[in-house]
Amino acid sequence: MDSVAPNKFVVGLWDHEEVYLHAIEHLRHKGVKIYDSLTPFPVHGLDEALGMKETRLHTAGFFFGATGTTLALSFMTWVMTTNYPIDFGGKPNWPVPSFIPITFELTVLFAAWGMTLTYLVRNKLWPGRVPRIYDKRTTDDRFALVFDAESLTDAEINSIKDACKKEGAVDVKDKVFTEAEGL
Amino acid sequence: MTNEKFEFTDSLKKNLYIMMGLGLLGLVWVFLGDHESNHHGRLWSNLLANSYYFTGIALFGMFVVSATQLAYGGWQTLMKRIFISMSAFARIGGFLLLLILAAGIADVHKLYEHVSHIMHTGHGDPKYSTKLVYFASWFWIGRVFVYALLWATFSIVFDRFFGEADQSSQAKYKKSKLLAAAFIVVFAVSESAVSWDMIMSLDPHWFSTLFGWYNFASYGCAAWATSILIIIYLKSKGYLNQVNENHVHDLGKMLFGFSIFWTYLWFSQFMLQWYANIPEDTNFWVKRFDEPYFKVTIFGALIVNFLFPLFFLIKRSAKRNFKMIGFGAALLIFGHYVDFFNYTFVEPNWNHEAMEHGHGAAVKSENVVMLAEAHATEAAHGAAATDAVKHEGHEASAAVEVKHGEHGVESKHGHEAPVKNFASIGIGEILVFIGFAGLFLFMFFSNLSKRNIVPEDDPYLKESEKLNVTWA
Amino acid sequence: MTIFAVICAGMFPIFHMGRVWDAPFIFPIPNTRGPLWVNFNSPLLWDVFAISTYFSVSLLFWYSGLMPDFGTIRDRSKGKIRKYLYNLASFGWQGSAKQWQRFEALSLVLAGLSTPLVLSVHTIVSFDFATSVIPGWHTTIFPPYFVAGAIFSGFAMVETLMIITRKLFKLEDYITINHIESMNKIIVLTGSIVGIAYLTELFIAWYSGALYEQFAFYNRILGKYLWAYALMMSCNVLSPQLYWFKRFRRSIPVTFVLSIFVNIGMWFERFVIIVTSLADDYLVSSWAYFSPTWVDWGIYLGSISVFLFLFLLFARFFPTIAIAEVKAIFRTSSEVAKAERAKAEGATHGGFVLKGALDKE
Amino acid sequence: MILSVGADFLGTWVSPVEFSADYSTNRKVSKDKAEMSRHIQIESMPSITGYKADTRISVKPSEELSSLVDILNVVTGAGAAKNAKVAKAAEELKSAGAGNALVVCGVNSADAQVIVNAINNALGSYGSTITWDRPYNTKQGSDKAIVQLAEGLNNGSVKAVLFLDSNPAYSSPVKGLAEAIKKAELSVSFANRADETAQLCKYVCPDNHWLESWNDLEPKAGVYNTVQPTISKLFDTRPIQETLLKWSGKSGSYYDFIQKYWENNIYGKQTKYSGFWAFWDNAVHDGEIVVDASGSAASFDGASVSASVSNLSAYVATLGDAQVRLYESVAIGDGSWGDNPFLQELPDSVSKVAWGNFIAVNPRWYVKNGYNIDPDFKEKRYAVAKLTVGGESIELPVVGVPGTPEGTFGVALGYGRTSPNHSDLQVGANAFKLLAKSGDSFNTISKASIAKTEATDLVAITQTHFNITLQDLGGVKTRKTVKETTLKEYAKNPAAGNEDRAHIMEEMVTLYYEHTKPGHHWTMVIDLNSCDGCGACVVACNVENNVPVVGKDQVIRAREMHWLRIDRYYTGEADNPDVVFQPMLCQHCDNAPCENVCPVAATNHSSEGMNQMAYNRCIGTRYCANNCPYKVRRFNWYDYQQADAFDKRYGTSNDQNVASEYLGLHEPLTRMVLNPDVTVRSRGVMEKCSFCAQRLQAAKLEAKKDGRLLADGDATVACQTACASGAIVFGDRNDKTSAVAKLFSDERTFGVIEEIHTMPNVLYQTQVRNRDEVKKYDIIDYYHES
Repeated sequence: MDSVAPNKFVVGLWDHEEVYLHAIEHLRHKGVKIYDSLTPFPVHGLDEALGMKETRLHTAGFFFGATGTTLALSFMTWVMTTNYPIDFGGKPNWPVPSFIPITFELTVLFAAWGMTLTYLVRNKLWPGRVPRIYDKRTTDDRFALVFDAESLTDAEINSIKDACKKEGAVDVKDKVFTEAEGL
Repeated sequence: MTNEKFEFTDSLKKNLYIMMGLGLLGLVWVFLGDHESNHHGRLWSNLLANSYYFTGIALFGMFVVSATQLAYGGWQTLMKRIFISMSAFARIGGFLLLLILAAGIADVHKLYEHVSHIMHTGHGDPKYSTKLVYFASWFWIGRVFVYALLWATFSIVFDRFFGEADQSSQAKYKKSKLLAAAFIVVFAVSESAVSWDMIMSLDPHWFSTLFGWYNFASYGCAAWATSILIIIYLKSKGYLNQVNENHVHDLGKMLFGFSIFWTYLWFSQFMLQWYANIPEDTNFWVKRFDEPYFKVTIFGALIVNFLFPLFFLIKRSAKRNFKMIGFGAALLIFGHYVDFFNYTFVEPNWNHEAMEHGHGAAVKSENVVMLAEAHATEAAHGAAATDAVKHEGHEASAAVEVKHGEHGVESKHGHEAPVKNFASIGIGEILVFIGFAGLFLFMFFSNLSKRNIVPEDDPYLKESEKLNVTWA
Repeated sequence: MTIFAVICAGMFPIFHMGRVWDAPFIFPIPNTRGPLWVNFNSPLLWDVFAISTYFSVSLLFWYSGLMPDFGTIRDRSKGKIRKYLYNLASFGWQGSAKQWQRFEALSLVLAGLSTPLVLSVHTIVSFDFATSVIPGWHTTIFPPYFVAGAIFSGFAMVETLMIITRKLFKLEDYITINHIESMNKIIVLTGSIVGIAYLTELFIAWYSGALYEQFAFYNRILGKYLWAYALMMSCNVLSPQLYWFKRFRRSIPVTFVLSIFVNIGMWFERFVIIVTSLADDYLVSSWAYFSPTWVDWGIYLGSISVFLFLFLLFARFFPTIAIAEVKAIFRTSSEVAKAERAKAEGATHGGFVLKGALDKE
Repeated sequence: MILSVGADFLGTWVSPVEFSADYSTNRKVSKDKAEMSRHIQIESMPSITGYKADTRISVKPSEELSSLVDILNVVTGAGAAKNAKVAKAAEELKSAGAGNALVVCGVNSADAQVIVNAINNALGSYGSTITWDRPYNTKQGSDKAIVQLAEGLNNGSVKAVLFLDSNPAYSSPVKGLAEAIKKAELSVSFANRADETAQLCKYVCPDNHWLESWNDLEPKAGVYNTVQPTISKLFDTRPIQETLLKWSGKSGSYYDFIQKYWENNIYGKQTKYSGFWAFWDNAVHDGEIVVDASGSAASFDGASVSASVSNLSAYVATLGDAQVRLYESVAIGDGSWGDNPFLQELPDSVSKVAWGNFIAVNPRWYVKNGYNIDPDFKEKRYAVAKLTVGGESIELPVVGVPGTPEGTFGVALGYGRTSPNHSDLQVGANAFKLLAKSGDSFNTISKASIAKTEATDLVAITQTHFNITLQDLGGVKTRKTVKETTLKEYAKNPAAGNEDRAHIMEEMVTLYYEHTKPGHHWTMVIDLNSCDGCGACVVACNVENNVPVVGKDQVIRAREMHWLRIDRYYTGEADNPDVVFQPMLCQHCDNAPCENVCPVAATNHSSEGMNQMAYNRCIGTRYCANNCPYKVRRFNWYDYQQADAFDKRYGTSNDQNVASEYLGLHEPLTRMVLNPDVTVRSRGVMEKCSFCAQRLQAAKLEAKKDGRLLADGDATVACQTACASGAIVFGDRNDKTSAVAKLFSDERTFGVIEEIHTMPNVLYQTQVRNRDEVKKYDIIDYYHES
């Protein structure tokens, strides 16, 4: 999304995901620029249809996890051997088997929290965020495509609308947001 | 193209004969290379390790079929008969074990020497009272015979049942579930029991409740890896065209999962015994950690069987590339073989009998001296006083001191001290392994060549063909 | 359910602390007494990490999955306050393609992390016992067997709650008898695994010849706690065997009753492990018999109440079914979808596949 | 060769502490000296002396008396013995040789003692095992006199009565004595607390506590002690002696009086010091002056023996089948300290019952007669029976005590006090009233009848009976918690009874490296052969370490706080078992299972081999207690000692609750008993034996001040100092010359459950019995036999 968000949109609504996916492919083939696509559930094949890049969230997760592993092992080693070595029941001061459970837990903890926070930041989700609702039914049973109408001429808008209808959209409408109305 | 039949070519046969020949050569090798006083322990422990390992793989083949059948699995249908043919070895594996056991009881070799030692002299020691019952010869042999019989029967029944045409009928399908459930029950009991009877009994002092599961995980890994290698081979020969990287990917996932499961069990077993540090548990580990060779192979096997899958098999690309997954599968088969061979209880024990005698003599003759010498805390104290620094860095322990004491006593009493009390993996071992692999494959291929590789009328075939592994 | 159960589970160690006001000592935080950290050898400390990780990761998994559903509710709810609150809860969810893509990635990895996490938590709980030297506790089979037991009792508990919820909220079309049957199969499987583990323990204790170990199990099955052992065995191992019969697997009353049996049995498993082992351990001089006080009963009943309270709150205000996920599945796996697809593909294998193996054999 | 007939000389008879020390010198064996005295005990009610004996002959109370006649007959050759076992013992006495044997008897009957004298005379004990130079001045009470007092008060011939250190209203069996005291024109009690007698007196003139006043003593002829005050008076009291001085119109303090007395009477008897002041200062400093024995030789007058024999036989004939044997328990004794909670909480050595008395019966009889209401000891609930002796009866719970013959009912004296100001201290029933008069004395043996009631009662018993052999699983297996052998075996093999240790040590492997103990390595070795289970160490530990008393209710819940307990194990024959006492305290394991599991590192191992507790750090998860194989860790369920900010801040009601319910150390006077060197523990923390860390530290500082190395014996622990028989040896194992280092490598030494690699620093030595027969292990499980 651009840094300055447009306020004027055309919204096309579909009621069946297969038709929807075909529509996207055809529209993109025609060179129509899709501003956003909203679905009530994750639609398989949508990423490819929209030509989105693979998310790098996994990689981030791996690095978060690795951080947790390293931190856990090095901290416990430091405490038990350097900072405050104590004899517990005759156990070695570097009891590696004892470290494994906590190391594992911290790996998971770091990976999970790191990924989730990254996910929220990247998706711009936070409590109190006011989202732009293009159509209420996009979280229910409608698949929407949003086109940026601000920079388009009326003719272009109409052609998009026509194309949508041709591709099986059940509804096509204009949507205008005021400046203050959400992201 | 579903109606394809495997053709067991002469050249393949020839190759397998060569492998088996190499195995025989290996047996001769270990036989000759063996120290006389060890009662050919090396030969027999090679036989035991390989028989057990390959029987486990064979049984696991049936387990896979049963489990997927029960769980309405569809993805494996194309490969179903691969697993069934893998189980062909189970028809002889159990009897090989029976042979080894019978030979042991008949005193041909000394693998189970300390058990028979207990049977002869252990009546006084209450610790052995239950073993007198459990290892009574007829009971012991009888048990293994029952397992062998059950496995062979199931292998034949599975082969017939799933090999027949017309898999699609409702009645047949229902019956297959019953068969699968029956096998799972038999398998669950017999695989645990055989791990106690054949492997855990090598060291009659030691016990671990986890042991059966651990064995299961170990040859489970090996079985998945074997199936991957076989499928890659068959595809290279032009069979199994519908099997694609999606199927191999799924097998790779199972291999990965079982590797992690195996590690989990390895860790659980080791950690708990390490933590409690009760001698009845730890004598097992101390015995092995005393030998640097086993230290290397134990942790080496851990690296191969855990770290390698963790970093290598976790990747989607690795699981979908035949060359890479093939390499991984081969490595894991080897890793678990090493695990079984060295670490899992077979080899380290094979001349333990000599050490046992050393023990007995020491206790009987010089009670007082032993008490003074073997007092762990005392001994460790002495060591600590002489070289405290050494102790910090090493796993040196009271145990080491005690051990040295024993060896001293042993040689003093004129027992023939073994040149080395373990066998490392040498050429002989590798040759025997190859031989067993040849036998396994020979049985596999001759079974596979009997009918279509793909069960063409299985109701789930379509699902298997359409398999598309999206994630991970 | 996990979250509320973990809340209860986390509360118990705290209840049982002698000095609950010093509970922060269990975290490795620098303190006024100099560099005195915690004992990383202690399984109880592992538990601290395991339970808190388990709790927070479950929370993340649960909540990240709820966000789109809150968005759905927001868009369907009337009234400004409700709208505002559900929007707050949904973190401003829109459902754009990129959001969904990341959502999928996140939930996959969280699921991937949660699976070993569940294993690890139950493993570490089993370590609490198995690392010790107490006969009856120190046994290596505990980790996998606790995990199997957790799946076993977890499924039973879900069934108990689900059958009630399903009835009350009229979710019969969503949670079908086939789901219940599948769960019952898992129960018979894990119940049998647990049963095999019990027998393995018994056998190895006998086999080992180790005096204390042998006695612990001898005492367990024949001693003064025979009643608890018998209860555990019959509820956990014998009663699920009914599920070998299809008639019982598909019967809701049977399922409900058996799920309660299993819950009781698993509770008694812990009772048997803890109480029989501690009551009669090494020194005969300190053998005793456990008799709970009203405090023990109170804490026990209280924890059940807390759990039910939280669960009912959840059921009242939050969606009990993952809406977005179910929608996705309906499109591909529902009866209608399957029939459509089969028609489109002209499947050759007749009604057999059409009906769906999962649904009807 | 010692033969005791019903005399509990290690527990309660005459001077038990002294006797324990003397007795144990001849009972310690070592490789160099594989010999010990032989001790036979003939008794009805089991006592620690009987349990310690090499051979214990269990007889009914009447047979205690008749066995004296048997012994006399055998020893003098005058006739045959009725009881074969007794006859055998008497033969042994005879063959011990002149001057090598001693017979003692604890029966309060002149006739019995005459016969004992006759036996000793016949054995040639006079002048060898019995000397007359230092007769005891203690225990000179007279049954006759108290009866006369009662008569005198009743008929008005006695008009005034003063009570000092006596409490006859409680402890005298004379009927109507209390009423009689009230009749006196003048009655004064000098008791420093309102005991039963003081409550009846017209005047109470409280004496000082003995720590507040000067005094002198002569416990044995020629042994003089001084007592000096250690604290100033807490209350408005006056020493009795000064009171009497004042009343008799004399001036001056009692100190001056004593000094004058010593100058005139004792100074002259000694030759060590010249000059009275040197003598006096040293006497006060040392506390004791022993002057040359001046005892007169005595000879035995055999004239009354035949009369005594016939008297005794006649009395025995009246006793019937059911007999009561009254005895003193080691903890409470005659009950004069019955208001001391430390003693009440100390479990009786024999029965392990604390807080109250009970009727001790034969376990088989117990099962047969329907008292076995809880065979698994699920609850510590016992059936109550009514025991009647000569018209007086008491109701008490019935407890099976192995070694009690059938038809014998033992009841401890010293309970049932009514005067202590705390209801928890008013436990048990007063058995003094069951003492039956025979001749001029009150006898502890009499005819009785017993009847079961419907009532039940909870008994604070700390150790019940379980069978520890596993016969059903293929061969008898027994936990070697304690180890025993006979002297004969020991002479042949110093490791006798401890043979399995060689095997244990051989298998003692570890996966850990050793943590070095470069300085001291504190170790304790306890000789089971010397330990007679008296419990002095337990009380010493309680007092030294501020161990709280928790009260009967909490003891029933097994929440007693004793850092040191004495475990009692039965082996051998079911009806007349062998007993081994084993003091069980924190074993300070070098590989301690408890230390591993503490999440907050509150318990860990010191470089001196001690398992230490940081109470401040402890959060009370109790995980360590679960993991302790010895179950020696104790948890503070309440704030027993007002150590806890939590209760002070939030829990005033709980405070009061604890104070009233659990005899807590909350009120200022009681808190004076606390040792300032030892921290008091907050509620909610674990505590356990610390090896008296404060005493070790003090010893180290003392040595440091002197600029020397710590010598063996400088550092002592409280239990060790209290042990009269020297069973506990403590010291530094790293000091190879120390006593403990030598014992550590002795063949008799073993650790309890050391096969699980705990590496305990508290070790034990096998019990050795001087007798021929080796008893087989037998199952003592009356409670499940049909």
